[in-house]
This record gives sequence, C-alpha cells and structure tokens, in this order.
Amino acid sequence: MSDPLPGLKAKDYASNQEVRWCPGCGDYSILTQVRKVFAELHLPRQQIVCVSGIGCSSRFPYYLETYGFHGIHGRALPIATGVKVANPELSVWVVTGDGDGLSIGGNHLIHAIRRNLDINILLFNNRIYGLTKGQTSPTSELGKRTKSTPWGSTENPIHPLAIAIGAEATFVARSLDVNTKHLAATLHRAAEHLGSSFIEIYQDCHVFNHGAFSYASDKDQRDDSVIYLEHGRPLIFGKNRDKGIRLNGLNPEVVKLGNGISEDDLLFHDERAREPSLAYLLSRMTVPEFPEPMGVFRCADAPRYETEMQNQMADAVDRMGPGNVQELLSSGGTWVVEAP
Amino acid sequence: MSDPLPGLKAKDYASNQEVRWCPGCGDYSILTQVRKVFAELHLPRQQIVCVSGIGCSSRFPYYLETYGFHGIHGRALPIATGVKVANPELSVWVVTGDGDGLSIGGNHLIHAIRRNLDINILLFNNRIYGLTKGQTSPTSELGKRTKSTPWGSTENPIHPLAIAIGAEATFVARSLDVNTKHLAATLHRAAEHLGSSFIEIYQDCHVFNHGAFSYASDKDQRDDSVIYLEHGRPLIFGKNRDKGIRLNGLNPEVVKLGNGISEDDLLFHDERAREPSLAYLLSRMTVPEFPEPMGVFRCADAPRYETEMQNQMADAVDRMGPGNVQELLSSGGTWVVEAP
Amino acid sequence: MTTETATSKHVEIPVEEMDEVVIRFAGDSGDGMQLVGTQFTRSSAIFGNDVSTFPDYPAEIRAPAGSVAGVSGFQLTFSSHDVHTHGDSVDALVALNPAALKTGLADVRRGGAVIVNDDAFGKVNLQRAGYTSSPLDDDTVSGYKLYRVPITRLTREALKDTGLGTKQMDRCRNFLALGVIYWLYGRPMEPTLAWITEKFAKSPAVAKANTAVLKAGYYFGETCELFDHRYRVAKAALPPGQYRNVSGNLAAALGLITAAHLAGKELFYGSYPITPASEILHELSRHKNFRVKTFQAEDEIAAMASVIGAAFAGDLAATGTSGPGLALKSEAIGLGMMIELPMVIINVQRGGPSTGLPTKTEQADLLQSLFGRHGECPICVMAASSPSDCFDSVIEACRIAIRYMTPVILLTDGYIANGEEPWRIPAVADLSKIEVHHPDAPNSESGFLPYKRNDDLSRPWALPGTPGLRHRVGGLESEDLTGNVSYDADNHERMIRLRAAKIDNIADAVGDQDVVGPPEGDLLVVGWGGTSGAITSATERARSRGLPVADAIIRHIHPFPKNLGAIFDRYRTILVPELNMGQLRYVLRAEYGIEAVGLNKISGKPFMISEIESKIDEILESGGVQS
Amino acid sequence: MTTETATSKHVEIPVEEMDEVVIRFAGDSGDGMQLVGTQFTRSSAIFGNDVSTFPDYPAEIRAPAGSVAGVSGFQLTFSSHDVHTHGDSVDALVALNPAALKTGLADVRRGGAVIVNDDAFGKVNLQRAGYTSSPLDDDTVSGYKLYRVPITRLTREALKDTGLGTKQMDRCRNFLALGVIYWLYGRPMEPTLAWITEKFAKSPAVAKANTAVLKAGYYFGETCELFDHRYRVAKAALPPGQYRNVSGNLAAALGLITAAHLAGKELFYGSYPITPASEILHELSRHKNFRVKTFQAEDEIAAMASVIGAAFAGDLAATGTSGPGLALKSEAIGLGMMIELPMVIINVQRGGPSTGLPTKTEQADLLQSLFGRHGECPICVMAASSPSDCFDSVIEACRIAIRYMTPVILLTDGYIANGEEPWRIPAVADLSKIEVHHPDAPNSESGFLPYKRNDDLSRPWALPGTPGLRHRVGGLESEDLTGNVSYDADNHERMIRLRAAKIDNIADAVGDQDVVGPPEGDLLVVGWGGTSGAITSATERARSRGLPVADAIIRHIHPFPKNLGAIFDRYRTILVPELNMGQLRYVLRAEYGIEAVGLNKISGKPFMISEIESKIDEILESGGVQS
Ligand SMILES: Cc1ncc(C[n+]2csc(CCOP(=O)(O)OP(=O)(O)O)c2C)c(N)n1
Ligand SMILES: Cc1ncc(C[n+]2csc(CCOP(=O)(O)OP(=O)(O)O)c2C)c(N)n1
Ligand code: SF4
Ligand code: SF4
Ligand SMILES: [Mg+2]
Ligand SMILES: [Mg+2]
Repeated sequence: MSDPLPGLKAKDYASNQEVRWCPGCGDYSILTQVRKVFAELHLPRQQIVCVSGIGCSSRFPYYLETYGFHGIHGRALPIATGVKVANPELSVWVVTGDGDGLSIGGNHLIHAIRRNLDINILLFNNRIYGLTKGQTSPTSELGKRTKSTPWGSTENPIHPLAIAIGAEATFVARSLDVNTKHLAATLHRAAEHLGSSFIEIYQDCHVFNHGAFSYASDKDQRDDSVIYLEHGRPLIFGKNRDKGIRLNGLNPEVVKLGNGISEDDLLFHDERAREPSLAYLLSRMTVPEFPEPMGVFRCADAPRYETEMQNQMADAVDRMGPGNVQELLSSGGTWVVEAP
Repeated sequence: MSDPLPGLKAKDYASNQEVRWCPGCGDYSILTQVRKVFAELHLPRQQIVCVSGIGCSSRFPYYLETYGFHGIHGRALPIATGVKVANPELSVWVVTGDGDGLSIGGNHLIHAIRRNLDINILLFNNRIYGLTKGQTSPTSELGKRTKSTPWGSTENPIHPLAIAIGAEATFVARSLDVNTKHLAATLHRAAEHLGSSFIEIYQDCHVFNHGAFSYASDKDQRDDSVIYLEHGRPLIFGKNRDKGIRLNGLNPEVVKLGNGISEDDLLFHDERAREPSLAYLLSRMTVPEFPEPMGVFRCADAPRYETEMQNQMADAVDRMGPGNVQELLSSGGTWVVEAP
Repeated sequence: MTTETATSKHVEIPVEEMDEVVIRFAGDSGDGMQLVGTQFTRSSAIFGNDVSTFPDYPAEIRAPAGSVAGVSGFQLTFSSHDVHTHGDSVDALVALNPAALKTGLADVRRGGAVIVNDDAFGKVNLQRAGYTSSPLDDDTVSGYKLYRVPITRLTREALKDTGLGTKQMDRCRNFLALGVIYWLYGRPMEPTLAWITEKFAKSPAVAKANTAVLKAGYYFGETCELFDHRYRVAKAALPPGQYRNVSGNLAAALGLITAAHLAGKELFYGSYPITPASEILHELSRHKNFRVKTFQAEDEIAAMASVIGAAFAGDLAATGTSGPGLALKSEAIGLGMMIELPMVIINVQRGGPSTGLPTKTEQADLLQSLFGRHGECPICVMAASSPSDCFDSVIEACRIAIRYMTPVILLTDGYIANGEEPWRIPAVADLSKIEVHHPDAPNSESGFLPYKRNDDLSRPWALPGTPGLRHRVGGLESEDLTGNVSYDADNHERMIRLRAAKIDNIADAVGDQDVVGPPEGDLLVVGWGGTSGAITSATERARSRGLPVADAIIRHIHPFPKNLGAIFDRYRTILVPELNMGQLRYVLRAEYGIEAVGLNKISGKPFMISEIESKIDEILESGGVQS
Repeated sequence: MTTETATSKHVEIPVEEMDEVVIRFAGDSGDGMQLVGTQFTRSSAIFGNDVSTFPDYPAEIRAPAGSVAGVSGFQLTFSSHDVHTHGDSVDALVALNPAALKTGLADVRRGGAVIVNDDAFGKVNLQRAGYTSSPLDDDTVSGYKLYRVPITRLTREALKDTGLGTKQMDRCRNFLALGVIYWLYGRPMEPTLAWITEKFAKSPAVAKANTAVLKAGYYFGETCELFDHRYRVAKAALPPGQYRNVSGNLAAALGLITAAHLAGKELFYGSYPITPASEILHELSRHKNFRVKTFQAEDEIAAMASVIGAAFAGDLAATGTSGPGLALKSEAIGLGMMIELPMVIINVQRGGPSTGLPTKTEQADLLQSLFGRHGECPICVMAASSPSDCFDSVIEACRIAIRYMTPVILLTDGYIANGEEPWRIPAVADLSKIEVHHPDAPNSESGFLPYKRNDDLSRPWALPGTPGLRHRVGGLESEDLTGNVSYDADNHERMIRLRAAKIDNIADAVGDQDVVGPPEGDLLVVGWGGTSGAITSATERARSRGLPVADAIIRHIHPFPKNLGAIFDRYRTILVPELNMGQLRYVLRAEYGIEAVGLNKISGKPFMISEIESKIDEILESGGVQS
C-alpha cells in the first residue's frame, strides 16, 4: 500500500486479491503482460485507472494494484470517458470482452473511439460469453453451436477491428494472449499513442471455447495463419518467410516469394497511411484464406476529446476571464427592488 | 381503408394524417418518393410495416397508409427485427435519423446490419437533432456550433456508411432528399436487395441546419461535389464529365480526363466486389477534397437471419418431426406414480 | 379596484387599478409568441410586479400554419403581491390568428379582454382553424371585451419606408401587439427596446424595424380610441435586492455552477438531449470559462455512466433528463448507489407514459424515482417547487450527494422548468460552502479502507491520483470496510442495511418540514414539485377567506423530514393534489398509514388554483375525510 | 421412527425408517456435485419420494481449487410426504474436500452424518480450505456421525484395470460417493445407470468407468462395516400420474412452448443472457421443431424491443431476464404498455442491487416491477411460487397478456429457477385453450379503430398483413378509438384511466385468493414467489403442532385478487416473510392500510423453514401485532 517508487516491478502492480479465472484461461497471460508493461512504462500506480464492464475479462481491475472500477455490463467506456474528462492526467485502461464491448456495449465502443479520448481499450476476444457460461457472442462464427445456439448460430459475426476502423479509430491493433512478447510490445504502442488505442486480443476461453485461436497459437499452424505487421515493411509470413501478401486491385492475395515475385511486389504496411483503407483491407483478411494480421494496423493523429475540451475551457478563460459566479447569477437582465 | 387493388397510386399510400414537418423540410421529398416507389413496386399496403424511432424523421410511419410503428428513441431496428422474424412475409421499412440511428441506436444498427435481415433501413442524415431543436449529432462536423456546443463540437463525426460497412453490410447506398429521381431509383434497389439495405439519405433540416448539403443540392456546386456510382462504370464527374477518380495505391485522387488520362485509367465501380474494401474506400471520399459518391456502394449476398432461422426450423421439423407438446413435457426422465 | 383618470396626449382614458392580471399571448408557432411573452414578463418584473409564466408550445417542430395544433401560447400573471402560478383564468387574451382565439377563449374570464389581429381573420385562416364563419362576427365572443386591432396593417404601415419586404415586415407583428399591450397595462418599453438593440446588434435594420413597430403599437394604444380603459397593477412588495427572471431549467444550471463553486470543484455534466431538460445542457455548455465540462453522451446510459466515472475521478458530477431517460439510467443509478459516490440526477418530468406528451407537464415519475431500480436500492429523492427553487434545490442536492456519498434524484417538471419568475439573486459569498473531504492518507493501520464509514455512514471520497489510497470499486457486493468483492451472506445483509441507514441519515441534514397556516386542525394540503405554486395560492386564498387550511410543500421525499409523521397527526384531513394518479399519496399511505384525499389531474396541464380551492371548499364543507 | 433389520450379503445392518432426509453433496467446483445431486434427486423421485432441491454454486467461473469460495453444493430434501423446500438442517453431508466440510458443517444437525473423502484431507487441501490441522482429528466433528470413506482410493481401485490415467479416474469420484449414498438410503441405481449409458453413449470407456465406480461405491457400503445403519424413506403419497423433475427455468420454458401451443401461435423469445435466467433461452433454443424462434439480442433493450415487434406481427412474444436486465427494459416495457400488445417478461430475481450477488437468490425486484417505469404505467405483475408452478404461472401470464393486450411481468427467483422438484406432467389435451382473436374486418362504420375496446377494455390485436386493418401505433399518447397521435388534454386523462382500468380488470380473470388453514384468527402468513415453499412448510408444521396459523401465497400482485382485502380483515396479525427489506409489505400497507409484521432476510440465501416457524411462535406467544 505504499507509494510508488522508482523501479516498480510487475508484481508491484498485483493487488492482494486472488486471481480467479479458470485454470488455463488466456486472461492470466494478458494480466501478466499488462502488469509488466505498466512497470516498464514506469506508470505510477496511483495514476492508473483500470475500468471494465462485466464478464470474466472484466474482473481485470481487481487484480491490479491501481485505482480500479468494475462497472456494469457494457458500460466500461462511458465510465472511462467520465474519468478521463474529469481528470485528463490519469492513465486510463479499459478492459472489455467481445460481449461486453461489442454486444451490449457496442455503441459506447463506437462513440468512445470516434471521440478519440486518450484511453487504452483492450478487447479480450474469446468469441464466446465466458462468465455466463457459453452463449454465442458477436464474434462467434456463423454456424457455431453454443448453449444459446444448439442448432448453430445464424448470425454473421462482426470483426472488432472493422468496427473500430468504421468508427474512425486512430489506433487499431491485434495481438494474442499467449504471444507474450508481441502482446507486451503492442500494449507499449497503445500506451504511447495519444488518442483511443484499440487492441483486439485473441484470448482462449479454456472452458467454453477452447482452441478458438489454436490456428494462431499452435506451433504447427501459426506460421501459416498469422502475419506480423511492421510499419514500412512488406507483408511476409510462413515458417520460412517465403510467402507474402500482394495486392490485386483492391484484393489481397497470398503469393509465394520467388519465381519472379520479390518482396517489392508485396503490399507494404503503412500504419500512418492518410486513409484507413489499408487498415480496413487488412482487417478483412481471415483464416483460412489468409493469414490474420497481428500488430498495429493503424496509428494516426487526430484531435482528442478531452484535450479539445480543455483547450476550449482555456480559450474561454482567456477570452472571458475565469468565471465569476456572482456575475453570472447577476447577468441576463436584472433590476433592483429597493427597500420600501 | 379498402383493400389494395392493382394499380395503386402513390397517393394511396398516404394516410389521412396531416404531415407535420416544417415547411421546407427535406423529409417531405423523401416521403413523396417512398410512396411513389411503393406504388411502383406494387407493394400491397397491408404487407408493409414501417417502423421508426423518435425524431422528426421518425414521424414517417404516421404518413403512410400501411401498418406502422412509431417506436421509442433508438429502438426502431430491434422492433423491426421482431416484426420480420415473426413474419418474414412482411415488407419492413425502417426510418431513422442520425441521432436515432447512430447515437442512441448505433448498436442496434450494427447488429441489425450484421444479421442481414431482409429489411430496408433509411437513415435520414441531417447532421443535427431536429426534434429536440438543434443539438449536435454524431454526424455533425467537428467545430460545429449547435445549441449543445456553442463553442463548437469537439467530437470527430462518424460516417454512417463506414459504420455500416464496418458492420458487414451487404447493401449500402447514399442519396439526397431533393434528387428525387436518384432517390427513387436507390429506394428501388434497396427494396430489391435480399438482406439489410442501408441507405443514408442526406436531408436538409430547414430550421436547425439549413444548407448542410447545399454542396450536393445547389445547381452550381453539385456537379463538382457529387459523383454518381454506376456498377461496372468508371468514376466520372463534373459539369462536363471531365473529371474522374483514379486510384493511387489505396488512395483515391481526383484527375482531369484528357492529357493522356483516359476513362480506362479511372477507378471502376464494382458493387459486387468480393471484399467491401472498395465500398469502404469510397465512403471515405468527402467534400471538399473529393466529390461525395451517391448511389449503391455495395450490394452482396449473404445469409439472412430470418431465412436461416426459418431454415433451421424447417430442418428441425424434417429431422425430428413437428414438435409434440405432450411428448416434450413427458421427456427428460419420467416415472409413474400409480394410484394407491 | 379604484378608478382614476390618466391624461394622455389625445384622449383621457380611465385607469383601473388591478391587483393582478393574467394575460396570454397566443399565435401561430412562427409568430414569436414566446418572445413577446418573455419580454412582457421582463418588463413587468422590472416594473416591480411579481410574475409567473407558463409557455405552452406545440409538440410538433412545426405544425401546419394557422392550425389549432400549431398554436403557441405564453401565459403570465403579473401582480402586486406574491404569485405562485401563471394564473387560472385569463384577463386578456392576445390572439394573433383564429386558431389562437379558438384554443384560448375558453380560458378567458367572462368580461375579460380579447385582443385580436383583425387582419388575420380572413377566409384561409378561419378555415385552417376550423371556423366556418368568423367568430368575431357571431356570438362566440359575446360576453368578452373584443378589441379588433389591424395588427398586420399597422405593422406594414409603420415599416412602409424601410424597404423591407412584406414577409419581413409581417415578422415584426408580434412587437406591434406587444406595444399595444405595453400601453394598455402601462408597462415600460425601455427594457425591451434595450433588448432589441442588443439582440439585433448585427442587423441594425431588423433592430430598427422592431423598435419602430413596438413604438407604433404603443402609440396606437395611446392614440386610437379603441380602448376605454387602461389598467395598472401596482408594484409588489418584494423583498429588496437585485432581481432577474429565471426559468427552472436556467435556475438548475446556475445552481449546478454555484454548487461546484461552493464545493471548490469542477462541474461535469453528462447528458443526452431530451425535452424538457435539454436547456440545462444548453445553458451549461455556454459557460466554458467556468471550466464546466459538458458531455453530450450517445445516450442516457452513457450519460449516467460518464457521471459515475467523473464522480470517481473527483468532479462534481450531474446529469439531467426526463422520464424515458430516467428509465434508461435505472441500471447505472443502481451502480452509483452501490459504489457510493456523489452525483445528482435532475429529472424534468413530462407527460408519460412512454413518449407520452413530451412538451406537457406531469408529476408521474415519482414512483420510478423511488423504486425504479432492481434490488434494495434506496437513494435520496427531492423535488423543487418553483422555477427559482430549482436553484436552491440543486445546491442542496449537491450538498447531500457529497456529504452522503450517494446519487440524489432531483425532480422538477415541464411547468417549472419552462416557467419563469423573478428571482432575488443571492449573494454568493453568503451561501455556505459545500464541505468536501478527499483523504490523502490511509484511514486504518492496515491501509486504506474505501468502505470505512464516518458518523453519517458515508465512505471516504478518495481520488485516483492520490498515492497510497489505491482501491477498486464495483457493482458486485462489496465487503464491509475493504470494498473487496464478497459473496458472504452476512456481509450482504450488513451492507444492504448500512446503505439504507445511510440514506435514512439524510433526514438529519434536511431539517424539519415547514407548515404554513394553522399548525393543526381540519385540513392540511400537502404538495410537492411544480404543483406547489397552485397549492400555495389556493391555501392562501382559502385562508384569506377565513378557512382553516394549512399547507406543507415537501421538498424531501426520500427520506422524508423527521417531523412529517407528527404533522399529519395534527390534521383531520390531508389533501394531496398531484398531476398524476396519486403517487405521493401512495407513498404516504405506505410510510405513515394515512389515508389522504387525492386531487389528481393527468391531462398534461398544470393545476388551476381554483381547482384546488374548490376541493378545499368541498372537503371543509363536507366536514371530513373523503376518498 | 421404527427400526427393523435388513439382510445383506455380508452383514446385517439395521434400517431406520425416516420421514424425510436432507442431504447435501459438496465439493470443489470441478468435482461434479451438481451432477450427483441431480442424479440423487431423480432416483429419489423415481423411487417415489417427494423431493426439493437447491443447487448452490460459486459466482466465479472457477474459484481457486480447494478454496472455500470454490465450493459447489447441492442440497435436497426427499420425503415420504409433500416437501416445499430443500430443507433447513442437513441430515447427511457428503464433503469431497475440506473446504466443503468447512462451509457445510454448520448446517448439519447435531447427530447428523458427515461423510468425507478421507483421501482429500491432505496438507495442501487443508491449507486451501484455511484449516491449520485436520478437522477430522480434532473436535470439529464431534457431535456428528463421521464416516471417513477413502473415496479417491476406492475409485482408483475400481478402475485400476481400465487403463485410464489417474486424472481421468479421479474424475469419477463423484459417482463413487453417489454409490455409497445410494446404498445408505436404499435408492435404486437403475435410473442413474441408464442415464450414464445414454449420456456417455459416444465414449463407452467413460460410461463403463462411471458405471463401475457407482457400483463400487454401492457395494462398498454393503460390504464394509463402516455404517451401522441404513435409512429408508418411504414413498410419498403423491397423486397418481406421470412425473418428471423440473427446475423453475425448465418449467418456464416448457410453459412458454405449451402456451404457444394452447394459443395456436408461434413462440418468439427475445432475450439477452444473464444469470440466473439464461437457461430459459438455452432450453427454448433447443426446440426448433416446435417452431420456437429464439433471438439472442445484442442487449436487454433490443430483446424487449424485439418482443414488442414480434407481438405486433402476431407471435406469442416473451423475454426473460434478471434485475439489471429488467432495469434496462424499463423504457421499452413502458412502450409495450402504451401500444397495448401482449407480451410476457420473466424476471428471475437474483441478489442485488447493481451486479450484487448474481448467483444468489433474492426477492428485491418487486417494487421495480410494479413501479420501474416513467409516467403512469401500470402493468400486470405475477409471481411463481415453486419450480413446477413456473409452468402454470407462465401459461397464465400468457393468457392474461393476450386477453388484456398488455405486458405481464412474471417474477421468479434464483431459488426456484435452479431448484428442482417432481412435477406431475399435465395432459396437454386437458389444458384450456388460450383464446386469441385477430380481427379480419373493420370494427366500425368509419373503418378500423385500433383502440376500440371490448368489455375487458382490451383493444383488438390486428395483424400486419391483414387487408383493411392498416393502422399505426406508437409511444406518443394515442387518441381514443383511432390511435392517432393526440395532444388533447382530456384524451390523455381518459386514456390513462382506461389503461389503468383495463389492468384492474385483470382481477376478474385471476379468481379469488386461496387461504390454507383457519379462515380467520390470530395469524395469517402471507408470501409470494420463491419463499412460498418455506412458508407453506412452516405453517403446516405450526398447524400440525396445533397452532392456529393460516397462510396465503399470492400469485397475483398487480392487480391483487379482489377478495384479498377481506381476507386481511379476518386475521389479527399478518406476517410477511420476504427475501428483501419488506417490499410486498410496503405495497400491502399502501393498498390496504394494513400494518403487517415483516420477516426479512437479505443475505442471498433462501429462508429456512425454522426461521419462519420461530417467527410464527414468537408472534403467537406474544399474542399479537408487532412490528
Ligand atoms: C445488464 C446485464 N445483462 C447481462 C448480464 C450477464 N452477463 C454478464 S457477463 C456477460 C457476457 C460476458 O461475455 P464477454 O463480454 O465476452 O466476457 P467474457 O466472460 O467472455 O470474458 C453477460 C451476458 C449482466 N451482468 N448485466
Ligand atoms: C430515451 C430518449 N432520449 C431522448 C429523447 C429525445 N429525443 C427525441 S428525438 C431526438 C433526436 C432526434 O434527432 P434525429 O434522430 O437526428 O432525428 P431528426 O429529428 O433530426 O429527424 C432526441 C434526443 C427521447 N425521446 N427519448
Ligand atoms: S470461463 Fe473462459 S474466459 Fe472465463 S475464466 Fe474460464 S476460461 Fe477464462
Ligand atoms: S426541425 Fe428540421 S428536420 Fe425537423 S421537421 Fe423541421 S426542418 Fe424537418
Ligand atoms: Mg467473451
Ligand atoms: Mg437528425
């Protein structure tokens, strides 16, 4: 309970509460990385506010020795908005699930993203409702059998990154629970970004949807089904880094390098492209046709809501002087009734 | 009140309620076109259900001699979902505003679109809250002064089409209140599409945001600021049809035809492109840098929620026979208590 | 009522002294009736009368021109004594078109004045209003004093040399009518002239036109021989001080800014527009130099959630809405009560249920405010009783919220939110500060305990950013003291009782319930919220007729003031007038076991004083309890 | 209690006849306790006992293994007579680990049996449960009959030749315990053996292992000399018929399907998952061949709105949720009441407020159900009183919703939703049809009037697709008869009163309130919902002790049955036990002016029968009204 000291370790960001996810849950790994990144960033513990909704993932704040807010289902983002607007100095981290953030909370997600507050949004996508024991989520696959869809889901899933990009996101990334190095690096990037950072984190729900991302985590599959985005670099993947993504018009295609196809023919990643069309296009690449991109899809500058609000207030004070309550009350047409 | 007869006229779709928008409101023109298109499509009046939320635009159902449902703010789409799922035979039309459909109702919009029910969604975008007399809406411009933002809005607006495309829309189009021919044609296309059709209709709020779309409606501006999409045709615009849109990598650019640039160099529109990336890219083109595209951005096939549900039920009946309630009650492990 | 003779340039017109006058301006939505009503209000207030207003406009943005649905009205009472309502029966109706006459006439007292724009009674307008022949020519208006003023013609005449088009000229008609009425009631023109100059500073032509027309109206009154009387309403004996007019919404906004000042906090207001609460948002968003943070959320749920977040981070956090929005906020308010942070929810009631009658007034959200949350979730509920009382009530709501670390719902309604009255501006320096304590060190040996309570049973408001006080809050049941998640049965029971006891403790802070009139006896009229004015007036009138009637206006509905039960014991009959089906009455029955008599009206309209007075008479005559 | 002697192969063990036994299976979340509890329940029911169950599992998906927070319990009563609750004090606790012993022991009656897995009391497990030394070796368990069964060892032994790994073997331990208990209480193994075969049809190895282990447990009981008694609970004298076990959630789902059948309609169920209501959605979504349309909406608001849309289009439309979801549905329910369409909202109450105690039971959403909407918005509120009563109540809710064209809220709670009891399966052919009338022609000379009411004051349910009946509905106030938007004051008042009168009319359909016990006298115990079982048992016991206590279980809370007030007049004291702070009591005070005595518990746990019985004794001894 003591004050932050220089040289805080990851474990110093651990609260005294027992972590209570199922054994094997991907959330553990994410928790470890988040604590580690907090330490690496030297974030003072009292400056951090972690806000969540409801779901397994949303238990996150309890396990961080920071300020924390376990909200109600779907409402983490507007709570976080209030926190950030009230005190822009705070480092605000939002943890949400695919149900919390995309089903009941989908609208808040869109609006938080478009306002571009400087907050970090971690969406744990396990393609299922964990806490309520296994119903379909907005990211569950068409045809998926769950407790609520025993005959298979009849809903086209949505893609979190596409939603974020459609909502004018300035920072969009994807990572994987068990790829700890990549996850840590991505969290770093998100923390550094000024504006709303949105990270979709593929997360294994060990109990109700185990293996949903084995294509991205299993040793023998991942090299062919995941591609790492690097700014300014061509899109190459495969165990032997012998495959790449090329653009054919507006359609990406998988090509084998060699035989006249060189790296220069490939699509080069540009996080900072003027338009988010590249990020959008990348977000459409899905297994099995394509490897799924990991890393930062887009990172751009745009006005931030809380900063603009601060500017407006400063501007108003500049122009009109700091508000004087007595003057305000006495404005708008007054008259005096004299004592009789 | 008599039954529909062949040869119904537009006026037969007019209810006996006085239309009560402000003089000059763009909603009048849209109403006229909708009635006309109903007649042209020979839609039986009793088969139509028009569902809306709350807002000026949402008064729409009262003015149609069909079945109608004036819902609550933001909830037109889930109401319509219930209607369509309960009776897939009905022709369901949803009218919503930029506040109703994108602010309070944004989440329902995303989810209705991804489910791809066969309904038609008309979003009247006037970039303002009309009914509540002039607050900022999610499509209001950054810096816009409204009753709720007298110092200028600090929120980045969202783009309805980008949101729809981000949510896996299968039919996305845009039209303009006063371009009656184009509007009628677009409504036709929407009606024909099997799946959720989303049309953004630029609509002038005469009282609180007059002229928001004058660039698209004024004779002397529109030719340069609007471009009409035609499937399979190059993107050409300008009074003399001497300008076009060319792709530079993933970035569109305006070019002048001639001087070595021919139609073949231009971007060709493809409503049915495998991936919605083209539609997304087009949705990013905004005035003043670009002409804004009008017409059908995308039209694709995908499973429809209500159809899939019907199929599942039919399939279940096929496989298990029609449900027998007595058998159902008597399943799951029964025993008999004999009379003593 | 005395009659004397005043001298004017041309004719000598007798001046009738009146105690109080009720006037209504009515015309088409586009006719600017709200504007002239507001101007007349200000002039009367500045003149020294007490004033109370009731703007009444159509629900449609713009109903068909000239139609009955499109009539926009503005009624006010101005008086030489205290007034509490906009008045029951109209002494003078100014009707700019036939539809306005049609909707308004029934409210004019027999013998009252009806001033019409004679030029507007052409065939088309008559038809639009649903008249087959002109009501001016048949006995529709018999029994009233009819004044036919050629308002359109006079306006055009006054502006004929300005080069304005007819349409532009006609837009000034409302000022002509205002001028006539100013003359008729001896009001000063100066405040309005000054207002015109300021308002139209950027379009001097318009300013000039309106000025000319206003004066033309005034001089017309003076010059023509249409009127055989002028009226004078003497100044009211108001307490000395600086005054302004306020509507309830304006007062609420000013109250929030003042409360933030008194608490030494920044104000966060997260809201979603909804009639009739939007003006609070509009007003607050103007005052950025007060560092007021207004956040127009994507919906009411987000608004409420943002308020919770802002409260957690340390702002004075508030929201405003109306019935449908309050329904949507239910779940989040429950979270607010669970995490025990201060926040204020202003609910401006309107006609319900569902979308209902959005521009009309009603008091039917009381039970929702008290009970509209799942689980055992008691919070503080208050009600403001007049436009200016919104100021005081909001400040008190903030004070309670902060002291007791709890959401407070403050109920107002369309009637007082839009109605205006003169308000004696308080000296901010005289208002007592709102004490706020943010701990900066742990409160126990084992570290910081976020749910360790003080004597009020409130928990500490420790702010993110404070070293050493890191803690987590949430909607799951919290362990006593630590706030950690707890599924323990006894802890749950204890926490539920602690939270309820804390809310009950608020009664310590609210003081005793006041009663006006005899301290015991036959009849106590109990009211709350926007009907308070009509109740006060009705009981005052009844008492002035010698009737033994007391009244009690309840500001604190949960918890009630401690002495309330004892008060009820002292009266034989309790009458509860409400603009609902008897919601407070239900609560009183449940809380005190009293069988009150209800006077219930649920037509979207405020009470008339006479309605309550008649009920008082009826009860006293029948000599006892009824139901 | 008689003792006789039974003969078994190896030893002769006396058999004790018991009236009723309460048994609890408890272990770690992963130990499969819910499964064995359910199996024991079925065997007992099939054997012919009456049974009542209470599964009690942790809120966490998976709390730390071996921890107290991670204990999953399943308690049941099986009896030779009617039972209404899962039982107060436990006769036999089966504890698979130290944590289970720790949490469960306090509930075991003195002298009761404690059967533990002796192998699980190693150091690590003891530590995890917070024991410093083994409770089996100190006097923790003195006063109980302790049976130390080496469950792990026996299981591994039984499976040693199967080739299964230790982990897999250990997963069968629960069946070993079950086998022992089956022997101890003389239950038939057949139903469980059959179930195993069916359940694990696809993995015969598992089926075989479980079968072997179950039998091993049974034979262990028979063979070893650990137990000095066996127990027998005779068959209950249940009405003859075909039976099955149902939980409240299952019964509700079956009720909805049956109601749709009785109404000749397709069922639409729009819902958003939430504990403890999700199982209704799960169950319904299985039955596609009944043309049940389940729609998992994006949130509760969408769920409610979809139900409204489906009702408009003609389906039998229903939703299910719990407290937080009901809060979110408030606004849309208001719309449902305004447009007057039939729909049913099942609210499975859980511990509140806010997220509260999601897996625990409570009855604290009553006031929200009654009042949690803005404006005057009365709707029908009912409560189911037992697992199987959920079936009847749902059908009645549907019947009322359709007849009166209104939303109906049906309250259940976690206790009856998850608890199971034997249910006599009704003959569907004997259930009365739900009458539905969809007009196919205009109902007036001037065309179709969507708000023209019948004798019940219900409006016609005209379906889109019907020629000639086109109409529009909405949340703005509707004009009487036509349903057109109306801002008319008198119309608003009339419609509000009509809607309220229609809801009051429902009292015509619900029949008289039943009272069990003396028809007048000293004490009436009034209950509703999931506490009904405990109340019934408590009053039965009190009456069997000769005490003059009656009880009334109220299913219809709004409107109340017409005779309810008269019933209250006949008793000196009214006791209202509730798992809340007194919500029904509040309503009774407001509606009938009665000052009932409350027995309130709000710890997330159901009542024990004895708690109510003590209160009854206390009241009768003190001889009168208390509060
Ligand atoms: C208003 C409300 N509705 C429903 C719930 C029940 N609920 C809790 S978490 C959850 C979904 C969890 O899924 P997700 O967000 O994907 O998180 P996960 O558990 O998978 O991490 C639901 C439906 C609730 N707590 N509140
Ligand atoms: C729950 C709820 N919140 C707020 C409102 C108030 N309200 C009605 S319409 C509207 C916005 C209208 O804007 P838009 O959807 O753009 O429609 P327009 O009037 O511009 O056509 C709002 C905020 C309401 N009726 N209900
Ligand atoms: S249910 Fe799934 S997501 Fe939840 S804790 Fe368990 S493994 Fe993790
Ligand atoms: S306010 Fe605007 S959108 Fe509404 S009716 Fe008037 S012009 Fe149309
Ligand atoms: Mg999930
Ligand atoms: Mg709009």
